[in-house]
Amino acid sequence: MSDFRISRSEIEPAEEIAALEDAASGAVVSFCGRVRNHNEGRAVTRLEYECYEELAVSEGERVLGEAREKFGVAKVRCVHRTGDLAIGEPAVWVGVAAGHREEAFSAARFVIDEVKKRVPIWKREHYPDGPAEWINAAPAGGA
Amino acid sequence: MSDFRISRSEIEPAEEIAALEDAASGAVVSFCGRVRNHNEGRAVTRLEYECYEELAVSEGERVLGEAREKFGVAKVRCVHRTGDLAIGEPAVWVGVAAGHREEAFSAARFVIDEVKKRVPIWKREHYPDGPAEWINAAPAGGA
Amino acid sequence: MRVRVDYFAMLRDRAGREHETLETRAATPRELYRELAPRRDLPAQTGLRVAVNDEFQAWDWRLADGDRVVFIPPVAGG
Amino acid sequence: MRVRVDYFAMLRDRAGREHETLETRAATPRELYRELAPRRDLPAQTGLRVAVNDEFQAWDWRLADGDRVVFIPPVAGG
Repeated sequence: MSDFRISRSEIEPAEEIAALEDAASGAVVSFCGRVRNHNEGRAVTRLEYECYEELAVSEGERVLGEAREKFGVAKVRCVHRTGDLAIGEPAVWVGVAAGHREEAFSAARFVIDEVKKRVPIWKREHYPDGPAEWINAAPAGGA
Repeated sequence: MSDFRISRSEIEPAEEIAALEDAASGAVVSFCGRVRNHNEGRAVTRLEYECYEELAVSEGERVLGEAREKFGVAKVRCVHRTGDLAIGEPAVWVGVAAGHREEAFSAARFVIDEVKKRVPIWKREHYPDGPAEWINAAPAGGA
Repeated sequence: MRVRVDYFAMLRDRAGREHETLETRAATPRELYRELAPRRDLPAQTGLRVAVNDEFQAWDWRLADGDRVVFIPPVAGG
Repeated sequence: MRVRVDYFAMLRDRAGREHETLETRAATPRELYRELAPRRDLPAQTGLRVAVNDEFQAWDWRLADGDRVVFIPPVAGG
């Protein structure tokens, strides 16, 4: 199975962590991004994620490969959710197993930052008080 | 229950993570330090951790309080194992729930660094080829 | 030349469709976008990226018959 | 004055005991350590810390009757 996955069903951090088992690795760092009940001061009721899967997976794998190369970590995995998410549900999960904590922290941080910047996934926020909006999706200078 | 705990039984990262639930927190970072099968080029068969519990808990709580204060994170928890540990078993677990990933990563890193520096816990490594040794326990200039 | 265009997220909302296959004389994604923008109510191209056959490409990449083109609005994963 | 001393990790191995209660005229942890070091085969005090009644204290902290004193070798958690 690919180390970067798109999941239509709920992400289970416990199962993801189990897939990082590695007797040579002393440090495991995981990051989980969850749906918050607010964003920039506005109440949020739920989120919708959509992705361009073929490119999301190849670009996601590229990010993981860069993390392995750059930080020399043993294992890196990432799974991103799509579809409708309720408050508190995991939207993205990143896990790294490495020899020491320094590189495990750095690699996990690198992966989530790059995934957010480069992988073609979009989110739409739903509010109690107005129409849903695609977040950060207004191109600079756009109509 | 205290947010800093000493545990004589195996740490279960899944249960620890569950205790970080917080609808206002979009980011959860966890760190798990596990027993490696080697250290500084030498094979390790198992580890033993010992602690001065009263002071370990009060100093551990102090570290968590500093993390909350310094990074403004919602929840911080840490559990450290004592007793005999096999290869791959978690020795220490740190989890942080925060509004955003920046402070979640920073706080988790801060907690594990400070715990390793300040909390009175000691480890003895066992080797296939020689007597067990207290790690890092030779005081500078010691006999 | 026939190409297939897929729309995601806010571009899909604007275009009112998920994809379309069309005859075009556009030689590059840039020309194709210019052609489609008024017809599909797409925003200015600034800030968008483009993929051809599931790989990111430059806006001046040479299109070929049968290509799949996807215009990519600013991403927002995580 | 009677104090209780607890030994952990390598200090316990050196002292050959987990704790002891003793009569002493030592006024501070520093004096107490100096008194015990030769008797219990303890290493030089450099790099150690000390706790009195489960709180870290300075080596010149004033000891009182009934205190619990713990000499703390360099820690190695995680």
